[in-house]
Amino acid sequence: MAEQTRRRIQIDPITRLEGHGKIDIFLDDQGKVERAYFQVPELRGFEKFAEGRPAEEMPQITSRICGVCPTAHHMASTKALDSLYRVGPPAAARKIRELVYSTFMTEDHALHFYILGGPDFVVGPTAPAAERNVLGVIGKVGLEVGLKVIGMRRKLRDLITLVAGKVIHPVLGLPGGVAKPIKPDEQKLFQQTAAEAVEFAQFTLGVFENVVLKNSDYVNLIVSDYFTHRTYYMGLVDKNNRVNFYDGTIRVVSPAGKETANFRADQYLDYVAEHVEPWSYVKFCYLKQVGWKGFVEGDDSGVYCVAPLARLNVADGMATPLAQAAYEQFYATLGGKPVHHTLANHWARVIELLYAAERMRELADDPELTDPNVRTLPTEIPREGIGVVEAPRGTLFHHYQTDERGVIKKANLIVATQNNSARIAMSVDKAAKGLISGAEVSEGLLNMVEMAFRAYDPCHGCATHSLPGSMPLLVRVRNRNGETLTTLRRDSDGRVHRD
Amino acid sequence: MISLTIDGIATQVAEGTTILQAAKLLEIRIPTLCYHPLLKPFGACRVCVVEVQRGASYEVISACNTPGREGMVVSTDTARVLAARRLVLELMLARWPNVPVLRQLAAELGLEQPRFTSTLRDERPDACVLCLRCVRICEEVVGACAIGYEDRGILRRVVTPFNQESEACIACGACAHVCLTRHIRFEGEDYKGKPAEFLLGPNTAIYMPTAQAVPKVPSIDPETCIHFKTGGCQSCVQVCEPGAVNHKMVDEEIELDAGQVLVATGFDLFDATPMAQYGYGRLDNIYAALDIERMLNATGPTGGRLLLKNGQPPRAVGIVHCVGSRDENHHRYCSRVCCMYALKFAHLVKERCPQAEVYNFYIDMRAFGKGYEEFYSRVLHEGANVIRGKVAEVVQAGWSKQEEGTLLIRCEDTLIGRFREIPVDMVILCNAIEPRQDAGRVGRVFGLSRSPDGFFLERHPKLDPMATMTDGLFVAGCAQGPKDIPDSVAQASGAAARILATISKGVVEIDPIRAEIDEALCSGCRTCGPLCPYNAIEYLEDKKVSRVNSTLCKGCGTCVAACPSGAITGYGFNDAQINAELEGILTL
Amino acid sequence: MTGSKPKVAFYWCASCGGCEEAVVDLAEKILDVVAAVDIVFWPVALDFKRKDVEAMADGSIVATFLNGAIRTSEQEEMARLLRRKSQVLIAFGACSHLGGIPGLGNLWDRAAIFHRAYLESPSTVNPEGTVPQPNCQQNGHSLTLPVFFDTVRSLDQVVEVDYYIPGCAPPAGIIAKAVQALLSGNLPPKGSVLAGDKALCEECPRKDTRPEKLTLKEFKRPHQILIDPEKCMMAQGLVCMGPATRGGCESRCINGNMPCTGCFGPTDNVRDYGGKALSAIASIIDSTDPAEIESILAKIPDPVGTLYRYSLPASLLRRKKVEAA
Amino acid sequence: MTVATNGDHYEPRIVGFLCNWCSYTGADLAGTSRMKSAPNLRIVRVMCSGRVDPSFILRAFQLGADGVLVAGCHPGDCHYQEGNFKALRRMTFLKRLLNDFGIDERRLRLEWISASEGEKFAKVSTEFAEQVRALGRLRLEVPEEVSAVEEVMVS
Repeated sequence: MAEQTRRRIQIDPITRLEGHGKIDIFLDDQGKVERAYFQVPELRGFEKFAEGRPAEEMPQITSRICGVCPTAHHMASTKALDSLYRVGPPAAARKIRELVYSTFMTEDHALHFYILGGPDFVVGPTAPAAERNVLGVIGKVGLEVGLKVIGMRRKLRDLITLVAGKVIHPVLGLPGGVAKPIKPDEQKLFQQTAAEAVEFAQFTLGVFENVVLKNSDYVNLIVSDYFTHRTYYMGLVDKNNRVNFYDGTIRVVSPAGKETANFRADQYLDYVAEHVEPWSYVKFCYLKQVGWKGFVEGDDSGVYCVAPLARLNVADGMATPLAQAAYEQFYATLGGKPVHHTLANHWARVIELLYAAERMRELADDPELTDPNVRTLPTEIPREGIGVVEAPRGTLFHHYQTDERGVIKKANLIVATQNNSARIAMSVDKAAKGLISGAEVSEGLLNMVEMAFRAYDPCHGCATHSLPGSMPLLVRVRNRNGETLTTLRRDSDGRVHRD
Repeated sequence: MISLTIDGIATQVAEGTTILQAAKLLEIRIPTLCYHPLLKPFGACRVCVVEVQRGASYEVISACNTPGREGMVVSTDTARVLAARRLVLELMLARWPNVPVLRQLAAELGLEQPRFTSTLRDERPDACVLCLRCVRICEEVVGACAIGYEDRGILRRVVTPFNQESEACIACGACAHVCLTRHIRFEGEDYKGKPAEFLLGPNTAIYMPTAQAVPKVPSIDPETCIHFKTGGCQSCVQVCEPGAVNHKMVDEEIELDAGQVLVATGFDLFDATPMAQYGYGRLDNIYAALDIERMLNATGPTGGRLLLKNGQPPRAVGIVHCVGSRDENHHRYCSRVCCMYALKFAHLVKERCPQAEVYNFYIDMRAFGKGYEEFYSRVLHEGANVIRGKVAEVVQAGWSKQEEGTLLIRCEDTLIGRFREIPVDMVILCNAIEPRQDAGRVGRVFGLSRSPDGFFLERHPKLDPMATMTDGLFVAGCAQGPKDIPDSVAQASGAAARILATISKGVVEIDPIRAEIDEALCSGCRTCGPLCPYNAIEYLEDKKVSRVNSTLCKGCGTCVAACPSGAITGYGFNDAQINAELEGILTL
Repeated sequence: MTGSKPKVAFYWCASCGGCEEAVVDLAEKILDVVAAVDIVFWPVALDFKRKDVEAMADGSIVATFLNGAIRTSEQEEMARLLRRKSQVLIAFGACSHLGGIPGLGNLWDRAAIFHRAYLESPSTVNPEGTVPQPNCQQNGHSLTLPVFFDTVRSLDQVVEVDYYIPGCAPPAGIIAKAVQALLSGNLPPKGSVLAGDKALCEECPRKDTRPEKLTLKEFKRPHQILIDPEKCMMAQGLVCMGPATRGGCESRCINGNMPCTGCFGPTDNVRDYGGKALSAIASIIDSTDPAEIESILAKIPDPVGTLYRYSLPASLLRRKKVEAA
Repeated sequence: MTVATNGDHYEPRIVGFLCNWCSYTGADLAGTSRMKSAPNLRIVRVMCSGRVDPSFILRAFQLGADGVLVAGCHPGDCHYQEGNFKALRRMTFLKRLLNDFGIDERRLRLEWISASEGEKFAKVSTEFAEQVRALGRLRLEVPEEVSAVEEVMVS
């Protein structure tokens, strides 16, 4: 039957996704891509097993959604508890939270730039895979820089450990405050490290400029159509519409860049909706008011985008001077707001890194930081609470309903990358359609396809696990019956074989 | 010492000894009236006069209040002395002609009729002769000073203050006790010698608790004793030669450290009152076993005679066995001793009132034990009637005059298979032995469990009948279950022997069932500490771990179950053993 | 990376990635590790490398560090394959050691979890009631997903495990020691947990502030009191799992001024973590009146979530009773 | 003993943890007094109900027990003064845990049976057996899902 001649390519797995990502590419008789499916093959069901747990345990339980950005979940959850018990943290506690959060953002963004996403550019998209990893980066920028990166990361994470007990799954947050105050000598450490962090962020921005922006190929790649989608953008902004990670209102801009919504966390259900597909465990978020029109871009499709690029697109600027400067350069270079190029996320991320470091420094210098009063004991009967933060990978919602004892009856979580899942699927589809034709599959193609989603620093349930480059990849070209026509395999050492 | 001569006998007496006392020592009698050994010499009656030689001259003086002097020569029966005494009595008789003591003394002195008569002549035999012993004892000994005298000379009279009923009087009866003429009498006097149960409390301050009291020593009843009322008296102290009387003694709680305890708290007698059909406490002449024991006791209220309420001996006596024993509604067990004491009653009734008919109503005759069966047949030979059948009820007969006061025992005679009504005039109920009503509390104090009948539970009914579940704790006698005296003695001696065995051995063997903490695993969390009822778990500050003191540990295993890191092993019942047991019983 | 160096693999199943981060947190040391061994797989691509793995001789991997619980058919298959190919299989982190927090899913089954996630959640718009399928046809294309099990299992419930590295996530110290032991080859007996065997109290900085005879009339929850930063958590009425939990975590939560929740699991002598913890907690209740005991215990709102926060699948009962369909 | 697999009729398997001093002696008494009681009870003797580690009970259920009876001395009568109170506290907590596991708390029963209460022992064990019978067989098997694996083993 005619079916027989139709073919199917399976890229399985792809990295940096919870469980692992999986791409199924179906070709028609001409070998043109009919449709590429981006699948997430795992679910852990936190929404369900949160039920019955005491609310005050949620910051610790939900942080287990992600060991890379536990602090994001921890904070979103803690803020949900504030609203649950209708209690606000004392000034010092609020500052400690944001300080820890900024420290975390700095560390996490740095991680991605140097260890996860960055290598594609620092070392180069077409460089042999074996070099396209942190070691490659070190090779490129020098060992002492590598050590600097690792050292910086360690210092930042040690600071979080100092205040939050654990850096992986902190125990800091409680409704109406934090578990313990910051001591003066601890503040000193923060001040020193914050200063280093700012210097480090500037250095990183420098690296990006030298390595990426000075290289027209890269810039062309960034702006190439393969990696461009005209979608909505969502992100958290302060009252001056400046980027903020910890608190504020959620702003949405259209593909044309004009504000279409600006809402409080507790209104999220009016704006955000999730769509289910039978072929993936991840749900696909879209703007409720625009509606789900499938995996398509444009003003009429509810598909939207979060994370660094989106945050910059929705904001009117950065709240700190150095970041603000970088912000302006960003749009000047990429031709005004909004920027729709997925790969621009890398640049945006470095700008956010700088902002996070600056914000960290501001808070570290705050005299109020060491105030011992860091708890407001809750007195209200708990009912419902919603919390939001900007996780490194996007807007993160925690929503709890409890009984009068404060035991969870219902929980709803919209995890950062989930917001992006539709657009990631589209990116993969687009890249595949644009790059693949016929059975001939080149090694470059594979990385291109990877880059299409890696730029999002995707993290469904935020599981980003690997030193990149050493990622083996297999593409099989098979017919419908699963009989393999061609197999292209790239080993962890990056060499490509054809069986 | 001083030396003097009385009636020609030379003697030596202590300084300050009166002539009267000195004479007593020589057993020379000098008559007295107002003198009383417990009282200070008063010299009022002058009956005790004697003659004392003074160089050439002689002097007549009273002996009761004249101390002897060195070289004194006393005569007690010279003509002059006797003349003096006669005169004294003559004058007294003139006033109180009919008082026995005076008349008797007069007779001794060969005096028939006084030559004089008195204007204050008082013919009463119990007239007051003004010896004032009453007033003096009330003041000197009792210390109550409730009575005194008024006026003087021949008009002197013994009175209470202002002739009012005296507040100060403690009704001790001392005045009556010393009164020469029974002019003063004590109302309680009539009760003297009546058995205890007819009085409220003992009738004398010093008494024997019971006739067969062991040890047989009297005790002082502070309620009655004068000393405890007035602080005076203590006459008993003066008269008790071994000086055994001690008013200072007080009740005290004594704490003893005992390594072993023998619980022999005995039993309660079943109260038959609720068994209305037997009429105990409702009808006359129906007695419980112990009432009869008391009545038949030689020291009892009737001096051991068996009497009806009306003071007559019974003509027919019914003895009811198994009252409250072997009874679904009360105690299902057999009290074991009743049959035999019921037969003993039958025997005693026959002995005390040979003419009386005796009926024993029994379910089964349980004459177990050495010589018991023989005793049973002996009682049968003595003519006791035994009827096999449980008594249905005891009712008042009395529908005709002559039957008044008699009782009817209704029962079924299961041997002849007939219903019978037997008239008796006395019924004896053989009440069951039952656990003391506070046995539960005692049990809790000692950690003793109890068997279904409520008596203390022995470790093993056959192999270990006197030990209990708790080491060092033993039971004996009816506390452990109904038994007669020989059995109780046997069990108690056995228990005592067991106790002594441990003591003499000097070491105690403890069960190997114990808990032990592995210091290599103990995190020192101290969860176990507060759980140990024996404080056997100590926390070692230096090592920062806990340790079980194996001599204190009793092996209950509570700490083992609680140890959150499984660092405690319960020997004999460790986790592995119990889990293996579980697997065993559940893989069937 | 030349093959001469010992081949080491990292794989992850139902986990959060924290264990990976923990490895990266070896920081400078990571470079030594990378230098010392040949990392043949880092947690990603084992599935599709199956052919290569199968091609390898059994046991040709010196050691595999596997984190995450077993939640899907694919994870189970991976675990089996890796077991076959590795000389030493190490359950890395609370999830593979005991089931971990995802193990709380055992209080429900697939249907309930799917229902909540794909049908019931307030933000979900799903009129057709679509739920993900192991096999589905999408406009003529047949797509597959791994089967989502009703029950989460710890690694040793699927394959034989040689060693365990406890913790959520394991602290760098313990990982470094384990790697050391592995490279040096002097390993403890098979089946050991590569950490001390004393409960947390042993190393707790607040150890000396626990009263020798502590009994409680009331339990507190962390948000209800101002937690004294010096005093024993239990003494403050908080339910601290420290006494029941294996030490070696450097008292991280205690230093964060929050009670231990038990991520290191039980000590060697304890078979059922929650059962023992329950026994210890209940034992120190200061009451003999049933009603009062009830009300005191009512202050602990979530027994199973408190006693088996990380160890439900590894517990004796393993999961909530499956209602007969 | 045979255990019918169909839910409606079966012989419940019941584990009884009896304290040595009261309940076990009570059970002994029931026996020596030739009292009738349900044969379903399988007895584990412990020195004191305070020795009963909740883990034993979980283990019993895991091994297929349909009910567990824990019996100790009456309050105040404990041979070890208050071990039975420790049992009371633990069982109270354990019942809540069992509920969380979907196990009807009536499958765990705590009773005070003194050495003298042979009758009570017989009564309780019979009653309890009936109750557990009524509750039906407790099935705790974790569903075997490996079969599912093969089906998705598409490369």
